[in-house]
Amino acid sequence: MNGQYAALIIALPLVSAFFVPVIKAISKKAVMPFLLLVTLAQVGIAGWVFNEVYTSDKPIIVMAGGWRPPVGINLYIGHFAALFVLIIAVISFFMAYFSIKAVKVEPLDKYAMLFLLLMLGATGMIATGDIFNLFVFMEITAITAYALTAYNKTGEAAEASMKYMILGGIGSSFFLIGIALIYGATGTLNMAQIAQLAGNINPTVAQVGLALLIFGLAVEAELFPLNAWAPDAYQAAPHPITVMFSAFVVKAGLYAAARLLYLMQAVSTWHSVLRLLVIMAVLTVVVAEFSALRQRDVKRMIAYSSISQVGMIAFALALGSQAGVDAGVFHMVNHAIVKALLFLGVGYVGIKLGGTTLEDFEGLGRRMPLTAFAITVGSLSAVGIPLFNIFWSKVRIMLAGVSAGYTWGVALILGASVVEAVYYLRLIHRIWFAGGGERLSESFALGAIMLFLVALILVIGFYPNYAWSLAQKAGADIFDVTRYVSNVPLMGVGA
Amino acid sequence: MINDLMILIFAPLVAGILAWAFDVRGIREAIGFIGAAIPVVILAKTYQTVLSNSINYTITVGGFKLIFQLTALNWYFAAVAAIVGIAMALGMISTSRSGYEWLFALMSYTGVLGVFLSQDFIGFFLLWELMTFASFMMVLRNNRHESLKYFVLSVIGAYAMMLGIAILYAKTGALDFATIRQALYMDLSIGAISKGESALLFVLFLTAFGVKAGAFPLHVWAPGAYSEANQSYTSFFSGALSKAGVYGILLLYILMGAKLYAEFGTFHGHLTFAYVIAWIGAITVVVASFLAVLQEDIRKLFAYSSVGQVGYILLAFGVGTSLGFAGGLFHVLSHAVFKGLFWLVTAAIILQTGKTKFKDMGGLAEKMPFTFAMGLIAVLSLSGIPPMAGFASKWLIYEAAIQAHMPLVAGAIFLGSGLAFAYVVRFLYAVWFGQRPSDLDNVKEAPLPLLIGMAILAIPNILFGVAPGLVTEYINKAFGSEIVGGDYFKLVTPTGTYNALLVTIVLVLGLAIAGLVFLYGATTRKIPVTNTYQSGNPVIEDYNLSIRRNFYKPLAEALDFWLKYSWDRFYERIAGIAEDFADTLRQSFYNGNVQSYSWYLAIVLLILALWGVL
Amino acid sequence: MIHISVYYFGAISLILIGLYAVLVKKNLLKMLIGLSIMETGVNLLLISVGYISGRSAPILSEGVGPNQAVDPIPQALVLTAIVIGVATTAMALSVAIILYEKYGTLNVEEIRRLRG
Amino acid sequence: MVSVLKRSLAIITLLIIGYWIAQAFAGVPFGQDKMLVGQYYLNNVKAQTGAVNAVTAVVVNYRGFDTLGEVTVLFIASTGVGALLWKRKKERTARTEGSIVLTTGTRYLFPFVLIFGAYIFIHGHLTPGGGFPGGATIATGFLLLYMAFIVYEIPHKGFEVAEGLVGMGYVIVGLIGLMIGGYFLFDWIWQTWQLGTNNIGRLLSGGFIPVIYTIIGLKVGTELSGIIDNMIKEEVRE
Repeated sequence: MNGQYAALIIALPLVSAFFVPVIKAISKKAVMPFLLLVTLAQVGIAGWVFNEVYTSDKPIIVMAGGWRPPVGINLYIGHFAALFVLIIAVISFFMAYFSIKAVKVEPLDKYAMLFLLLMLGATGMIATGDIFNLFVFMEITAITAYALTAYNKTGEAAEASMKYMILGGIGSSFFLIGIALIYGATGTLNMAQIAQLAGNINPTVAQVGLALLIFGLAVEAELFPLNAWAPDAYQAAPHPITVMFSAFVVKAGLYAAARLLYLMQAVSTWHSVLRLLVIMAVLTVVVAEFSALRQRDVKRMIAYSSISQVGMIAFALALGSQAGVDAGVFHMVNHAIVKALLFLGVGYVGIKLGGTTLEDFEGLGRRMPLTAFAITVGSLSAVGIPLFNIFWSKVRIMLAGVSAGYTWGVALILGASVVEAVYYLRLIHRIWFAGGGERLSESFALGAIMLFLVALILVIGFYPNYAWSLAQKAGADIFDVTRYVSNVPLMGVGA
Repeated sequence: MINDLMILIFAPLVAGILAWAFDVRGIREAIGFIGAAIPVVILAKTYQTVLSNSINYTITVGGFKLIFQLTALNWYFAAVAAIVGIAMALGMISTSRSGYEWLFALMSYTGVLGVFLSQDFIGFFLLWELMTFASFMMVLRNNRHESLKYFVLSVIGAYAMMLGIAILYAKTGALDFATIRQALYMDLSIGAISKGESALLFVLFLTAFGVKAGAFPLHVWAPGAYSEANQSYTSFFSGALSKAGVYGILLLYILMGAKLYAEFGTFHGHLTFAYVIAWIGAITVVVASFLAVLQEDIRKLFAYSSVGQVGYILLAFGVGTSLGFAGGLFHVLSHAVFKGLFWLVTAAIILQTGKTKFKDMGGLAEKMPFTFAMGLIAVLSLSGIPPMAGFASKWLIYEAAIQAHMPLVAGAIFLGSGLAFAYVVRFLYAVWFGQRPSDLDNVKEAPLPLLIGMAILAIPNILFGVAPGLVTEYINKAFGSEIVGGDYFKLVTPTGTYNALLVTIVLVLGLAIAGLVFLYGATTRKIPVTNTYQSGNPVIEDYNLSIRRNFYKPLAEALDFWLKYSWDRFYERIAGIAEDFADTLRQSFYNGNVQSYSWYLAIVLLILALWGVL
Repeated sequence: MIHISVYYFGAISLILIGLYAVLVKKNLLKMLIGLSIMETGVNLLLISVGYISGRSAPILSEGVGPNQAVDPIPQALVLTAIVIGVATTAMALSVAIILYEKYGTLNVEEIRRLRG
Repeated sequence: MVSVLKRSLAIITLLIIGYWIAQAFAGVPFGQDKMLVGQYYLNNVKAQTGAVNAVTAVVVNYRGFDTLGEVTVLFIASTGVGALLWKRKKERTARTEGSIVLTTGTRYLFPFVLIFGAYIFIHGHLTPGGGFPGGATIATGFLLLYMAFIVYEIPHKGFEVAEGLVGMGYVIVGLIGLMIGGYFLFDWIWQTWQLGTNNIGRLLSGGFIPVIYTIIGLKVGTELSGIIDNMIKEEVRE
């Protein structure tokens, strides 16, 4: 099995998505188990790719159509992509099971198709090595996200989807203008070659092109003024989809922005773009935390908290130092686990008790102890309490932030995380020490998934060495552009 | 290779988790007690080795190298925490209701031990946050508002420290104390850290340690948190956890002392930055003692008194001379011991009577004689009456303050001790003597484990009172120089000596004579409780002062000009403003209209456009 | 003033007109029309980047050699971009149908249940 | 009053943004030969892919991965529209039959429209246009039927399954390339089997381009008609 079979991470979800209508024709009930099976197979392949990349310590370059880049499109599955494709697969597998319980709205076969294609889009965005291909996968993710946000067909869901669509539409159009500029100047679409040529192209074109590319991706990655659609989309989407949004869809956009940012280091005004991104990231953290303070709906509150933590990742990635990128990637991994657990718990409460307002969470400790325990661990970890996983990455980000000279930024973020501690601990008090009720039965399998995520949090919390080494390798994969360019087998192309 | 230090630090946490898991009445108490006892055993075992050299232990976690070290100095702090810890465990055996409390009590115990032993900032910060979180969870169970106030203040402190650590890391590139100390020392010549930055660092670390020690402007969380938590845990909470703050101040001296001296020089002959700490300590002593006197609830009274006493230690360290440090360290031990004893006594009273207000209590001496005796020892020690440890440490602090020519600060100490005596006497009379309300007639003595806990804390009070040389001799070894002279029973300082043995003998003789006179000479008559105060003149209804109800009402009226300004309300208002600001920000920004959202995008594009042109 | 070719000028003004419609028009359908105008503008821009004056379409039949053809890549990209535009518009219209069903209006000012 | 202020503010903002982008595009001179990878394609398209239409070769062969994504995007659109406008029972509510010209015209023209659509995508590698325009033409044929007759509706169950199967066909073609040529979406007909290498410019050439374009044509045709079908029908109120 040579490296090219890694293309299966894209081909498998696609072929199974196309296969779903055939299965529906055979038997309607078989659709969801089929979805479960496919996501399990995806976990298998992603695991194989992860093992392959991390043992051989060399990225897998999948060359579509047999053409060497820049003639053909190549998938660059480096340390970061291998790690994150595995995270996407595992979380999608859990959410596939959760969807069987959580999604009752009718056309389930179409839900399964959209679910698979959302996973495909995020995987594609992370794996691709070509900016136009990145645009296509970004659109796949975006359009599936529009459809899935409006999937419940309630007024709110349609409204949230409409907002996401219009902002996403503007963002992707400007992203395309950016591609037109970069292509006009360099003549190629392959990322590695752009990195080589970025130094000696017309500086204004490069600066405006980079700014537009980052702007387009920033709408997807929920940076401050552009994330107005995010809380509505998280709240209105079906519960499993919210988990996927916060766990990896946002991160795919953020990773793509970081990758493009570091590829075009040679652009003359690179540092001013970085400084702008840092300012936007810090604002994201502060505004999102303050907006979460007096939320009546817990799901929207955790959506704001997720946005603020993504802002923290963006802050770390935009620092422009190797330590910053490593810290950002480590926080991405931790945040994916914690937010998956939190939204899973809140979603499960939403299904069982019919709503996710603060009143529903009163005395949850007695009514659904396992879910309450999961949510408590998730919240404590999100706040950054030691012996949980986010503590380590938060410390890393703070250290990297001040060493990169943004002391004011770190101070603001720390102030915002005090606010975060307040609303999470109010939630914990409401869950355990207020109100009561009789005990409800909780599904065994979902409990198992929650306990697995809790165990993961505690393991990384108590012994973060392995997770940190993964994050360092993945961080180096993004930051070290010369190694990236040398890994890609560029053909000598030119007039 | 799990060596002693790892067992010492993490034994309580493991025991706590086990106790929380096996939530059965008998088992969890036993596990909890063992968890609290292990550190005492290990500390005793390592006493000999610590005096000569230090035990080290390093592990790399998440890319950080955590260094733990047991030297003479932090052995002393750990021992103080261990004594109060074992007493708390015994107290908790009778007062704790669930495994939840055992888990978080022992987790904070691990946090404190870890803070004392860690030699690098990441380990220090990790265990500091763990200690804060665990103590917060103890209070969260009973009262959300107080616990949130406590947590917000301590998290602000912790994050201030985090910022300080990050700045130090950015400047020196290192995280462990030894390298930072070396780098800061070398920095005197290089000057990489400017005056402003070192001032910022000093303020950040001062806030962090000030919050935990309950220094003046940041003390507002103490009354609420101390009175809401499970009483026997509060003995540890105020006895040992506040010492972490004080240890931090000591750390500040060790790490940045030379740098701060170089930057800020001296003021009237005292180190400027130390003078600031001294004055913070002095104000804390005065303010907290005044507030303690006016309290009607037994828990609030002891909470404020605990804040005041820690003020003494801050003040002692603020004096800056080696004698000041010796006095401060001795007071660390004596405060932990007598304050822990007070809280165990309160726990016993509340456990047996269920009352917390002075006006509902009285005449408990007959019913709970052993607890009364313990309370008496604590009273003597706190107010600094000779045979007790409290006197020895306060005496050293006085000596240090006088020697360092700080008259105003010394004045604050005297005022503080006077007020301390005032509220302690009130506690003595209101709770133990006078008429017993009818509903307290069938009150029994406190359960056995609580009594043993109290005894454990009472013995050091007396032992180190009569023979203070034991402690000062250890402190001399810890500092490596002869600070306080004299043998086991006599303390010799440049300006005076204190012969503890002589004083104790004289006191015992005096008591014996008084006992004889009482038994044979004087006749006693029953006196109604109300007229002990007015000495004869009539009692009018609205000004009905008795030992138990608004005993110090006139003082309150005299002070009402100052009482208007309460830092507590000030912080509440800030929190309110912050939340309203959050609300308006959210309403205005996320106003739901997709057109304004598209405008935000257009504005960002505009900024990018203008950014490009500029 | 900077000198740009009239094709760029036309394409960029189309984009601006589209964005203007999104920013100012109240009715949702007009916003969506504005969005598709913007997408058309972007496609035009992409095509005009690839044009080489004096050369013909990149179909290499007898008369047209490799040096007489225009750059084929932007045309391939636009083929994809157009279909993406179609897909987004189709999705937007179906959401608009639901919105009209549930809210009874398409005025963007009134569709504001999710806020704060 | 407010709207005038808002409009003028919008115009000013857009002008500044427009100036900024125009300033950037000034750096990309219009009409000059700035090709890099494009030139390689023009030089080698005939030899490497056998297609005469370089754009089709780029779309299907060189950058085939984009088009795979492209087909997925359209598939998502039709699934999404299907999911969002899903009703338990739907039916057509048109009341007026098309005019005589429309109905007879459709009855005669429909087959030719389909044939013309097929012609477009089969000759994708020779003449301009390809799978997408071909598919769109087929969809217009079905649109004609919808407009002409009030009772006609496409067998959407069948169309959905056809859509799925054809989509799978595309990926399987790619996977066969992976098996035979070792690369996903590898043009094994042209590269390994060397079929049609001698008659470039005539129908039977261009490697697997005609195969893929037929797949895309059918897929786009069924999908767009599916979208039309979903949008036209209304819910049946019991």
